[in-house]
Amino acid sequence: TGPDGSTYVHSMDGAPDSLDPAWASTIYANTVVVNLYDTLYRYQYLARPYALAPNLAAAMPESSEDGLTVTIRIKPGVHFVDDPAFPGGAGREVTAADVIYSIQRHFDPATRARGAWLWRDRIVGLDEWKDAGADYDTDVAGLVALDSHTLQVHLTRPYPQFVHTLAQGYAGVVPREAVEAYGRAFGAKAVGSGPFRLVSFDSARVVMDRNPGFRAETFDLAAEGYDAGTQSGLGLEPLQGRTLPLIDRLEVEFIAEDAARWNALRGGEIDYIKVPAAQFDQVLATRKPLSLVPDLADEYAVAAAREAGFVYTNFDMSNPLIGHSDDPDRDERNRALRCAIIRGFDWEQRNERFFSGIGAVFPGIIPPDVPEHDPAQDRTSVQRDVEGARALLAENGWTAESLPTLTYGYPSSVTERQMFEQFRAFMADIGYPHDRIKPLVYARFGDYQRAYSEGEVMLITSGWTMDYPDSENLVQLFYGPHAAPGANSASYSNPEYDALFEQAAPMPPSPARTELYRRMNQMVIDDCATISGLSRTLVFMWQKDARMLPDRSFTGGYFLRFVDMASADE
Amino acid sequence: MSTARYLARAALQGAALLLGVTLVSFVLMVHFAPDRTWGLLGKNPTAEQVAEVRHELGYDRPLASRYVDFLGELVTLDFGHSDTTGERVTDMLSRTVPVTLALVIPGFILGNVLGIILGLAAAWKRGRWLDRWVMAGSVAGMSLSFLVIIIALQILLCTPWGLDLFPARGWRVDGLGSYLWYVTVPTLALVTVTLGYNARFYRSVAAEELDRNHIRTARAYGASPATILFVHVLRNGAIAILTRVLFSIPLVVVSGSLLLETYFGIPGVGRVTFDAITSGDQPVLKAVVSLTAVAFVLLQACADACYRWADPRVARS
Amino acid sequence: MTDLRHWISALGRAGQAGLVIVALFTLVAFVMAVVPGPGDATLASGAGQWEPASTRHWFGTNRLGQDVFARAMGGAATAIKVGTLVTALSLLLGAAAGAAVGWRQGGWVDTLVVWLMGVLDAIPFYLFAAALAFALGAGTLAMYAAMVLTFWTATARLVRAEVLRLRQMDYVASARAIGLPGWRIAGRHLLPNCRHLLLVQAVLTFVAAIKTEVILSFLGIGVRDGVSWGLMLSEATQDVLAGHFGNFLAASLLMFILLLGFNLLADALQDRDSQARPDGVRSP
Amino acid sequence: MSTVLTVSGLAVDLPAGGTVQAVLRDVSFHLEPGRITGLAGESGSGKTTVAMALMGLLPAGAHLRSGTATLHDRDVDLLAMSEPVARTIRGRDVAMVFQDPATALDPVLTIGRQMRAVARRHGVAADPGTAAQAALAEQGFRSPSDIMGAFPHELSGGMRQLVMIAMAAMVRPAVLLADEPTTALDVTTQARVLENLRKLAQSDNIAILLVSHDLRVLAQTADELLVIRDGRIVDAGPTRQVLQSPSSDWTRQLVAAVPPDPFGRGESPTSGIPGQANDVLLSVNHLDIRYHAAGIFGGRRGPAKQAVINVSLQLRRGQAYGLAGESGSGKSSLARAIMGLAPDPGGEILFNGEQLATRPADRSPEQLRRIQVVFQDPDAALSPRRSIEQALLEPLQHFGLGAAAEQAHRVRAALADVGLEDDILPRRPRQLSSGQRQRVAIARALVCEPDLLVADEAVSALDMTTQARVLALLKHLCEERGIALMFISHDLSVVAELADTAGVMLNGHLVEQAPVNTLFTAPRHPYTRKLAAASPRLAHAGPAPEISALDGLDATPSHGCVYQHRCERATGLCTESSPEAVSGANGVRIECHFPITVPADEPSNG
Ligand SMILES: Nc1ncnc2c1ncn2[C@@H]1O[C@H](COP(=O)(O)OP(=O)(O)OP(=O)(O)O)[C@@H](O)[C@H]1O
Ligand SMILES: Nc1ncnc2c1ncn2[C@@H]1O[C@H](COP(=O)(O)OP(=O)(O)OP(=O)(O)O)[C@@H](O)[C@H]1O
Ligand SMILES: [Mg+2]
Ligand SMILES: [Mg+2]
Repeated sequence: TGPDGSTYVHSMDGAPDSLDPAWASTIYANTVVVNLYDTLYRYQYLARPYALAPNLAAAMPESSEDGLTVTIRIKPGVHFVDDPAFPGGAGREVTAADVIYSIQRHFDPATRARGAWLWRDRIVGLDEWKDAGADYDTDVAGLVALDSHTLQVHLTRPYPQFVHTLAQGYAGVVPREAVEAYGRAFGAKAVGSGPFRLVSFDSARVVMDRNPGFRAETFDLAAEGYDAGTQSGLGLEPLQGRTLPLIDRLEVEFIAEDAARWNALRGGEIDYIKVPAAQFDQVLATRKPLSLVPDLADEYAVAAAREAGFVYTNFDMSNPLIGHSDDPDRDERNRALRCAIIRGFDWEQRNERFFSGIGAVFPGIIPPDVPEHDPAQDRTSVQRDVEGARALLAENGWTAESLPTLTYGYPSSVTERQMFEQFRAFMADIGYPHDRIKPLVYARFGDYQRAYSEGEVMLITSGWTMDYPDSENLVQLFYGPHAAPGANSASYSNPEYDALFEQAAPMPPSPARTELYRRMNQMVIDDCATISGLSRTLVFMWQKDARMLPDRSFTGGYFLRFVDMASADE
Repeated sequence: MSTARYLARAALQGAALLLGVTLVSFVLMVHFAPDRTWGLLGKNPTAEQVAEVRHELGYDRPLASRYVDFLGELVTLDFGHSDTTGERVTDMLSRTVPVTLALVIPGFILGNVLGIILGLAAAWKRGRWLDRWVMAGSVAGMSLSFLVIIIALQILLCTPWGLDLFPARGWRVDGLGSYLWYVTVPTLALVTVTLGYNARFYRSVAAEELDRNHIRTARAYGASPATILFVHVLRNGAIAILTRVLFSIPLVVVSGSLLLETYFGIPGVGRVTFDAITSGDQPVLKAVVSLTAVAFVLLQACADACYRWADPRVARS
Repeated sequence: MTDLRHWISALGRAGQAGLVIVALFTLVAFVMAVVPGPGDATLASGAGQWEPASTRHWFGTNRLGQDVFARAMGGAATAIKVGTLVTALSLLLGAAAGAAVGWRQGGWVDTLVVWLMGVLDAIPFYLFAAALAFALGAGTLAMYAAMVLTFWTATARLVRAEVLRLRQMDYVASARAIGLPGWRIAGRHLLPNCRHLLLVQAVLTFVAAIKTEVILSFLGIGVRDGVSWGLMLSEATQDVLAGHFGNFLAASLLMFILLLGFNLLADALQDRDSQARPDGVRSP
Repeated sequence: MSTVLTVSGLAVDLPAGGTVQAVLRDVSFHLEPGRITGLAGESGSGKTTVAMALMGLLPAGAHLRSGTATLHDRDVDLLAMSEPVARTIRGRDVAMVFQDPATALDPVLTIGRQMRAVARRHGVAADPGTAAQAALAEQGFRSPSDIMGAFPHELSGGMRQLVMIAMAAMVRPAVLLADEPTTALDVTTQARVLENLRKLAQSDNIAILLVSHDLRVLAQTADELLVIRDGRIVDAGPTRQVLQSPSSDWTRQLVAAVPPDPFGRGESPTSGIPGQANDVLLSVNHLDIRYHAAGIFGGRRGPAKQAVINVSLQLRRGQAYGLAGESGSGKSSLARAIMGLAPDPGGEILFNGEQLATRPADRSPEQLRRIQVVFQDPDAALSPRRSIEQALLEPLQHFGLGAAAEQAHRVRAALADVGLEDDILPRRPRQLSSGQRQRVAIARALVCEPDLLVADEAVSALDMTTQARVLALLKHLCEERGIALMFISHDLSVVAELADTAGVMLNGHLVEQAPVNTLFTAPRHPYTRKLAAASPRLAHAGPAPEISALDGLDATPSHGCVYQHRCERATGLCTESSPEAVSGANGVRIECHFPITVPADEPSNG
């Protein structure tokens, strides 16, 4: 426990680079940033499937009939934390202008912000504002402060996911004074209006204290989507009505190594971990329902959640050796080669050896737990068929001599390397010579991105974490214009697919849209553009003293204000 | 050599070294460094955005002009802000360097002091059982990889598989107690990995000194073992000892602490630098590189001064 | 032959043990390199995951079902290969440079090379290696380059000092006095008389190379495709958490034995050397 | 007279490569107060071992087989003391002075600190500092406090040896063991040290064991003489008696090996092969050699040390030129310049009338072949990793002299010339004795059939008997082959033995040069005269020679005559200007403002 009051020590397997919301591109940054800064919206703590809730905004947005104008009202009386950057040092009130400024920042090259893709081409006048020199003193036509607490946004076309973008760390509201006062060092400070304020931050941990000036908000189980049926065991009921945040001090330890993280939990240095997959056998007594081995059960609580995303390996479709080819014959042979590789891939074994068998293997790119997932889909693309693969190769004239040498890229890590070795072993089974599959290892994800964007890598191992709970975020992964360096790392290009995407994107969720998405999914499968996929099951474990429902996806940072430490009462 | 001449010479050599180190490191760590552009871009970037970021990072400028700028930064000691975190590089270093120092100093000192004690004792008892045990132990110690030592110590001392006495990782120091709590296992690791080498080195220094004629003179005039070891041997071996101690400082502090920091999750300068290399964080790299070069040059000057103190033959010639 | 036997017997028991260890490992490395083998240690063997130690799998299997002992032996082969290459290259470079600059002491070549050695020594090693890993791309070239470029300086300094000493020797002066060219003197009189130093240095460089390979591989900037003790240890950091010690034990045990062999050998060589030094003869 | 120390039946084994060697077998003798007992013997005969056994400081692995050494005052057996007792005896009752003054003192501590430590340890005086100063003053230091503050490297070898003696004398031990205390010193200093030892014995009634391989030193200093061979005392008795009528063959051989006394001998039978003036083979003109300290980048830029200053000399065919002078006087530098091994010498060197390039690489192979060198240290003369045959063939192959068979023949012939058998050809230098090695080095020079042989201290490292043999060989070559010989030695009597013309160097200056018999019978430079007086000789037992002043830490003047500080004849002129070299007939050359005029100056041999 902390010096004065209750402390909860969270852990993550990576560290944020910066606490500037404009840089919050990683799950690690996001988790921290939303506790230091306010976003207009957030996700409800307990609702599954995930549902939005107003945060800094007073209510859900009002959309115009055509979906092009969105009006949002901000809670009055919310203040930034005190900071020398403000005249007099006292934090001033948060206004609509701050929200506008915070979005504008993403379009200012000097910020090097990473969130512009959320709003590019979407908000009237924003791109023009940037082209004109990103002068904060000129207005953006599509971002209007109707009054100090009312914001109106004009969209260029309907954007049903817009509210979701306002629940991202990127959309954290920052005060211009502090940004300008601290300049580049702003990322190491934090001057926000979130539930916590920054005490210290380095590559090992961030320490935050309760923000004493946090707007008065209380824990309302119903508003957070509490489901007594599944969630009564969490012991959250007594927390009803308590003021947020519930703890006085929040610490987040960044521990990259699984072993160290586990040791730290067992040593009582941290209160929570995401259990490493290698550990499942030691930790879990049963998988369904989830329970801990008796030794641990006294001390720890456990919960599982499917990740909002999946892992897959793309083929570089722009590479004529294995992807699209102008020569129709070669194009067909390449497709056969890709399909053979996919058939040779043993998802079963991958799941068992790396995900303890509790990951969900599914065909294509729409994982289970997403409403558009089709449980009835044909599963041949994720079932191993070594004979079929060999036959396919033989039929298409692929011999050990003619098979191309594949480069397989991955960012440096033990698990990735083992997965590579496993992959190469799978391929050996279908007759792919060992020395025709070469690993290319990259120390950083950014470097890896560069490499596959430049076509160095033919097999691109990836994972996708959804930015918001809407399948549009999934199908865009194979949309032609998003080709590498964009999210379409396969550089998949299919005009038919692109047309369907453009048709479906502006549609609000509906059975019609679901149908379109499923068709797109099947196209990716039929073209053998990717070896996909598996949705990991995450297992969380925490000290029983902490009463909470942890999450790593959409409420990954937001839930921390609801965490309660029993020891605070003792 | 006159003092002025000596100083001029030291300064010139220092400057030449500094220039060399910065140039080599600049070419290697900056010119060939990983391209940061992609790490700085959000999802689905446009070509224009890519160009923008590259310009922001200065990648579109010629190498020579970037090197000259770097030298300017070195002279003013202003390295700007980290490309990754935006933190001021100077702040970053003043945050991490003390941690690294606090981490390695106990092990470094202990490793050397124990090494000297064991080395002197072994040399004094040359060929006897104590010597044989020390030598056998040091051969075994030298055959252990730092990595193995760290992992083994962590299993033994910090996990439920072993004694589970110390924290497995972290660095939350707010007083002597917590400092000892966190520093013990890294210190043990550092001592284990250096002791073999140190004991052997100091033994050979002491053995060589003990063979010198003036030791025979001292014994012929009734000097006690303590006098011989601590007055004659140590004073005469001082240059060898100082050289080793001084020149292992940069290695231990930057290279040696890297594994410890990685493994024990300690926010020190070794890890920060390694990360800066892998991510191509040039401002940080430039600062670390120039600081180590400056430190190296200072150490060399310091070593020279120590030689002058330790050996009157150098001092008065 | 009798020379060799004499040489070996002069090593003493510990030194001979070291020699046997080193020879055995070298044999393994050689066999693994030429025999198309009992199976590639990077491929899964079809065995189950995490099998415990058994007569079939001496150290059990790993997460992928690969035989841990086979991988440890593969790691030995890698270590020997890396050690051999690095030692050969850095010794060659160091001896040549050291002899050249020692011979031309005070000249601009000497100044330049000594400066270069200072520069290389002043850059922290792992940072240098990491930087090279980027400069030279994803292969193992960077690892070799990093080691050779930094290891040669030690040899060069040693040889330079020895050459400076030897240069004062009368037989070198005599050779100069009959007009023997510098390279001939180096080849005939200087380097052969540095042989004992070079031998010891070779063994020590070997040890350093193996240790460094392991750490670089562990850090992800060494061996990336293949088997290495460093990779095994990096796996082990995850494994031990789940109570699987096979990787850790196999890699660290084999590495310890090999390094011990080298260190014993180095020790014996150094000992022998200090006795057999030609100038060890006492003169009035 | 009473006895302070009685040694009887001392026998010591030392390990020798796996086996043990009986180094001392049944050594017995006794020491008396106030008397100096000399211990003579060849290298390796066990002299040092005797002394170390008495100190209880035998090397590790030594085995004391038998013997007692009773120190009568304290009634202890020096060979059977416990370590704590030994520490109270060592340096208190039994003190020692070692051979090499350069290394016997701790280099990083001041003299004062080392002496005070000894005084304090043994409770010599209430105030250790005063005691130390007094002891230094006793040894003739005029400014003991300066010496106290100095580090050993700031003193000359002789001064250091006197410091060692002062340290020993300070504690007034019963027994003083002096192990070759003057071997590393030049003759003038040697005389001083011996004189001080003698005084010490007399004034403080100390029993001294003086170890030396040089019979002349002992003849001059010791009252009693012991001769040791292979760890056995083969002769013992009063010095004069042992030398004049040795009872063992061995002692007789030793005495015979002592070179004849060159001084005051009148005519020299060896000298006087006057070559023709046009027969000059080597001509050194105004040679200057400087060594530069390292410059800013390690280059040659620092202040220079002048090792040879304006030296001129000539050497004819068949002539032997002897160059003498104390350590550091520049003899080797001169030799190296002739060989082309000195850095950038000034002046010129003519060989056969042609100017010699300053570097071997720029000389013609013919020139290189015709000038050969033999260096001082036989251990360092041959590359340890190459066989004798390879060493001998190297110059032949390099110069391309003859076909393989011819070369093999030449090698054998050269070996025969130096009196060695063919069977050593496959051996390595380590497998030869020092004398053999030196002969190989000479053979190596001879295979090329040189016209000029430069022998730089070629016999200094050899013991007397071996030295005598090598000298005879050189003399033979010179006389029979007509080779011109440049012979360098710090030992005047060796020079006298071999040379026709001799030169004396001091601090880089060739202060005097003359035909050998002139030089030794009638030295004209005050320095030469001092050398002559200080040289030890077998027959000499007269009064101690006058000795040089030792005060002042820097004995080399920055300008004026190099000898001014040590010269009784020095005047203001000597401090102001260096004397010009004055050449006379017969190769006589002298650098002195006030040379000694000898009545019977001319002409001794024409
Ligand atoms: N530490 C030692 N270990 C083994 N043998 C030794 C040792 N010191 C001397 N010896 C041997 O003992 C013998 C006698 O040596 P000692 O030094 O007493 O002779 P010395 O008469 O003093 O000779 P020198 O005139 O060369 O000093 C020699 O054969 C020598 O090789
Ligand atoms: N390589 C060198 N560098 C610097 N100084 C040198 C060098 N060689 C000799 N000297 C100095 O030059 C002077 C003359 O040295 P040299 O070797 O010629 O004397 P030497 O008469 O042969 O003496 P010794 O009898 O000791 O051999 C000495 O003061 C010596 O210190
Ligand atoms: Mg001796
Ligand atoms: Mg000399």
